[in-house]
Amino acid sequence: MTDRRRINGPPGGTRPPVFASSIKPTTVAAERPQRQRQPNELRKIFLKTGLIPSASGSSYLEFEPSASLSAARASPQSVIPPSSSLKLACTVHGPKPLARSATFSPNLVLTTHVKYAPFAARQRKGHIRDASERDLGVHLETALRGAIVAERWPKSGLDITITVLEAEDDRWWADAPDSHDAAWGMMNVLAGCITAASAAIADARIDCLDLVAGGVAAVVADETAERGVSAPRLMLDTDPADHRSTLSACVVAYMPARDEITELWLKGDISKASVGIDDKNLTHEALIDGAVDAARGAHSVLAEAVRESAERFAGLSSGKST
Amino acid sequence: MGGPTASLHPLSRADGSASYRCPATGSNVLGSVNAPIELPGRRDALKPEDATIEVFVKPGTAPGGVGERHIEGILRDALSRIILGREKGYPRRGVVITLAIVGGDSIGRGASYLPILPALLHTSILALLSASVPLSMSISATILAVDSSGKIIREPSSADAAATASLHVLAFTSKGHLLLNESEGAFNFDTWERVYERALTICHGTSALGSDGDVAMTETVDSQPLEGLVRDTVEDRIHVEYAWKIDAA
Amino acid sequence: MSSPLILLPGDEVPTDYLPSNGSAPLRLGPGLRLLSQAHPTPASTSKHVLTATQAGILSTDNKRNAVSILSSSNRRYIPTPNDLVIAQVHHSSVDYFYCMITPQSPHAVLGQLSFEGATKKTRPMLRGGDLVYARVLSTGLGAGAEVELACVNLATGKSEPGGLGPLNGGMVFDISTGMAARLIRASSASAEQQQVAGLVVLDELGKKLEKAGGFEIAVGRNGKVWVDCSNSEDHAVRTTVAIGRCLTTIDEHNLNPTDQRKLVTRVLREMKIES
Amino acid sequence: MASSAAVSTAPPALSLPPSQFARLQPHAYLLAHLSPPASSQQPSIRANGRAPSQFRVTSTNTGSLTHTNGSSVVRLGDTTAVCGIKAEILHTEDIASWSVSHSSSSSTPNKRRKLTNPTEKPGEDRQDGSDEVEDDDSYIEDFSLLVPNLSLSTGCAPGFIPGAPPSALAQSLSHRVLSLLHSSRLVRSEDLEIWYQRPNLGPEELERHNEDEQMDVDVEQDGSGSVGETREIKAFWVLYIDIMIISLAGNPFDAAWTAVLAALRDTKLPRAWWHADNETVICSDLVSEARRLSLRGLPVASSFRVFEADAASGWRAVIVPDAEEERKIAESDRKGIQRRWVLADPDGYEEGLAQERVCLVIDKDQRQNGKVVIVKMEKNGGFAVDRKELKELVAVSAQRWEEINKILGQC
Repeated sequence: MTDRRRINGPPGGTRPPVFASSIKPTTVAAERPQRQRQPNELRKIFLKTGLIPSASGSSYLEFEPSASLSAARASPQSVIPPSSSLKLACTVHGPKPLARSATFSPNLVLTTHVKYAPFAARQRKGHIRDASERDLGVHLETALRGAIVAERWPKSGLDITITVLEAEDDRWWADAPDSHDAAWGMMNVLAGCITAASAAIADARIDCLDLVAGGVAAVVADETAERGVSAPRLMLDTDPADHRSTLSACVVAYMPARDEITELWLKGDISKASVGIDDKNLTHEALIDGAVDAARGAHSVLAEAVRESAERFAGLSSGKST
Repeated sequence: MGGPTASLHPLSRADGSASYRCPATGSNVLGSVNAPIELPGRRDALKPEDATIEVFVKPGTAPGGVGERHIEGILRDALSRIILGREKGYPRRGVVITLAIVGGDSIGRGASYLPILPALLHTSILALLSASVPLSMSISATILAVDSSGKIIREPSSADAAATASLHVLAFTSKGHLLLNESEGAFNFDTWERVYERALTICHGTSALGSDGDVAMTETVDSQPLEGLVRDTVEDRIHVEYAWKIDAA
Repeated sequence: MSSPLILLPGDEVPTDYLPSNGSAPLRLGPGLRLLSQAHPTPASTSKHVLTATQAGILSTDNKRNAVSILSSSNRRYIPTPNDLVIAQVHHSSVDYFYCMITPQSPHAVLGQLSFEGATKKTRPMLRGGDLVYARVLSTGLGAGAEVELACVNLATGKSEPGGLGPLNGGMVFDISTGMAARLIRASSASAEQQQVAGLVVLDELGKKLEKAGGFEIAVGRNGKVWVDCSNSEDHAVRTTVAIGRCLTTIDEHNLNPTDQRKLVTRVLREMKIES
Repeated sequence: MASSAAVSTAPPALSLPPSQFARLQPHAYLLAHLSPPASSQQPSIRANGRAPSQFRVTSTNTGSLTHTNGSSVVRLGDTTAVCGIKAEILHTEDIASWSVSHSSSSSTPNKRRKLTNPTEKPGEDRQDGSDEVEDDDSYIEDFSLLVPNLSLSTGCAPGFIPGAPPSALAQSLSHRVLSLLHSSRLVRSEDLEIWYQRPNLGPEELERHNEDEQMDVDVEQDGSGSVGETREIKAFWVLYIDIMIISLAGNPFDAAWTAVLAALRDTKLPRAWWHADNETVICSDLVSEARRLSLRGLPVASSFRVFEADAASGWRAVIVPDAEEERKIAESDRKGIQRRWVLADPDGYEEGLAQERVCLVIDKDQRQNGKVVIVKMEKNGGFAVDRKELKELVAVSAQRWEEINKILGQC
């Protein structure tokens, strides 16, 4: 299993470090991070365009670190981070002529590519895209295809590449990885990818119907001091590490001006949850609405970043003409 | 310990080929050159006014890896400077150089490629000459090691190379330019200048730059300059091929 | 200038080796280029120098005032206009025969009507495997360009020089391209030129086989030589093979004229061909 | 290409906007900047506004990636490299070649080694056991303990297809980083060793001993003789060093190497010990117990390209002056027109125009008053840079070392 185009590690393979505290979780003050935000309060998003001059368009997106993470940063106790925050870079190359061998296309051909850096997650990622990364690419492509005016660029291609430098956790690290538990962190990554790609496409001056933004909402159950597991609740922009269990989550790609959803991805089962409790509002519709609300929030950041990009472009072209 | 030996045109199917072995460093390289040839499928990448030079290095035992890609880049950069790719028949076509490391120690992961670099350079230049690819000049190269006491060792064996403070590969053109230098290990500039002087003597003998006079003493140590080896190899081959003409004249 | 001068790329051609033919312009052959002084310094005497770009023997021709480098004789053939080649028909289309000049190069095209006196009705019906003696008309430009052959001088409508066209019977032998060039020079008459090429084998064979009916020979620059002795009746095949053996042996061992004569005598004796 | 014709007419009366001119006639454009007409009194300046030996503004930021043991972001002008280091554990039982001789009590494997200390006499090192331990890094090379990989498939520049296997450039850069890590011996083998003390000592003592062993690297391990019988290496740390070039605008190597350097300086390894009952290595998650790597020196890379005025040299057949004449011409250049410029830290535009490259990696020996030590010197692809020029470049690189030292010191 050696890759001749890369530098390989020891042939016998290596093992990720095992921490004493993960064997006996009681020893260190290993407490589950707690969500400090209101259920409908979103994390701040840092989004900037045009940082990569060699690309036609680019953006960099970073989620605000959770309270627990910033506390851990300020006064480090444990080498194990309590949670992580999404960081990714997106570049857009094109529109450019299609490859010689490609078949004719009357529309702009969109290619999306999402790759985690090997150091992006708690477990080292491989160099070759795995199924989940491919999956993200497909979801992202659907989300964007609905927003781009593709017939404006016949016989052309547009490459969108996203490098995830730091991904969200799927659950709290000390929780036993439950085989039935889904990769919840991926949903947040997808929301981030959609928002970042949208900014980069606008930065590349590709015609779009609207700025499409990504948002996540989830139904989560938390541990409370009094009654063990609390009743499931709907929350926006969840960090999976904050919660005891995530029952269901939804990510949407949403265009506010047209009130359209270009991509919807819903995972998990809330039928049990809604049966168990009185709250009849805990339906899939409510979940989707929550995700749309989260996307609206992201959209405001996105619009600001795109405005900045447009101003820079206008400044540039006026400078050129003088 | 004999000096390096070389032969021209050991392969009959290639346009040009050469083999080179240096007993001191234990390197043994067989190279072939095909030029000018069409490079189909790369039409977009071809330069309209120049030849495209491609170098492939095949290690003897292990499969190739990132180290080979690196050394191929070094060889291509050096050789493209002396190949006249704009001569008639060469633009838009390829000069393909394939070098097989036949003997000697295999180079491990991330290990230095310097010990075999002079042999690769010599094999390439001889194979290019044998293929009659137009060149602006010829080159010769050598490897020197400096041990911890500052002593310069010529063409160290792989065991010696591993135990030295620094390793230097220098390649000179037949007009005395420093075409390539690859040095690694810890050293200072004065040491390198001494290495440079010695390498120049090894490649060109004292006649090339004998203005100082003090280099004469090294003459006895480094018997035949390497440039002479390249020249002799080519001349021998031509003498054989044109025996009818030379005998007649 | 008795000993031949061997040059390597970058070596300057000494001025005393150049043909001194007064006013006529010097012709540069392959392997040489003229360099001009980019940065004139007072020290340098001449503004121009001739340097070699290939390794080989410096060859000068006083009569034509030409100078060139003879490099390695065993090169792959690269088609150049006006070369005579022996090509093998591979397949044909309505307008063209597709011919093989060397196994590794793409097919060359030969027009169905590029034969002496060929019309739609009288054109030769060549099939795959047939041989033609043809001239390279053009090589085209750029990658993927086709080499075009012709068996007729398009201006005159004749097969010039003589012998162009389909080769029937006989046998083809592979020789080096350098040998092919020498054979062409040697076979184009004049004893003096044979001296230049250092080949006496054809002369020798011609003398010895005259009685047996002589032989026909065609040399292609692509390293092929076609030999036919259909006049020598029952000895035809044996004689053809003998000639081929002589040529390939001389090529392989780079024999000098004396050895060539010895070889011819020996081969003919071994093959029991009367002389 | 009528670039030679454009040279003479380049500076005055442009009908094209500069950005167009830069694209159509890149060579003439850069040349016009570098050799302004003598009458204009302008200094020779590159198209990007830098002086020939000026590097781009460099900034670094470390420790911002959560899931790494050490990380850095280096911006070299518009070139951005992100480096993340993840440490994993290699058990000696997983090493096929970990033979009996290794696992025996001897802590000084009888292996080949390099000498770096130039004052050390050859042969002397064989007797001096303590020095040997400090100097032996063969484990790192033999067991592949450092695994650097550089990726350009991040959309960093057009032409690199995302998802494609590493290009020849990426492979070559990965190899250069690895070979420089090996030849500069930046990382100490002993920092990566995880020892096991057989429990004839009390567990507290074991703890303490381990601490001593790992925290104080400069302490001579004289004790290895007496307690050596019971100590053995059970595992190694393997550092996966991944460099993502996020934005490429020339000079990827300097950016990548600086990122590796900064990330290694940021790297903290948790305290690790062999848990005999579980037969595995256990790490402590306390930050207070984690330790940084003690790196050997600070090798700083500086890359250069040589831009030649005569782009037509490939076309026009001119006499290439031999080395001796070259020097004379260079002398006369001082008075007259300059023919070539050595450009420090080339951007992508300049890299496309200059074939000859030089890369110097130098360090300053703090023990010897900051004496310059060259760790790597590469020069290839041209005739312009010879002895004299290299000497000047070493001086430029020494200045660059000070800059980088300051920048890395700040983060």
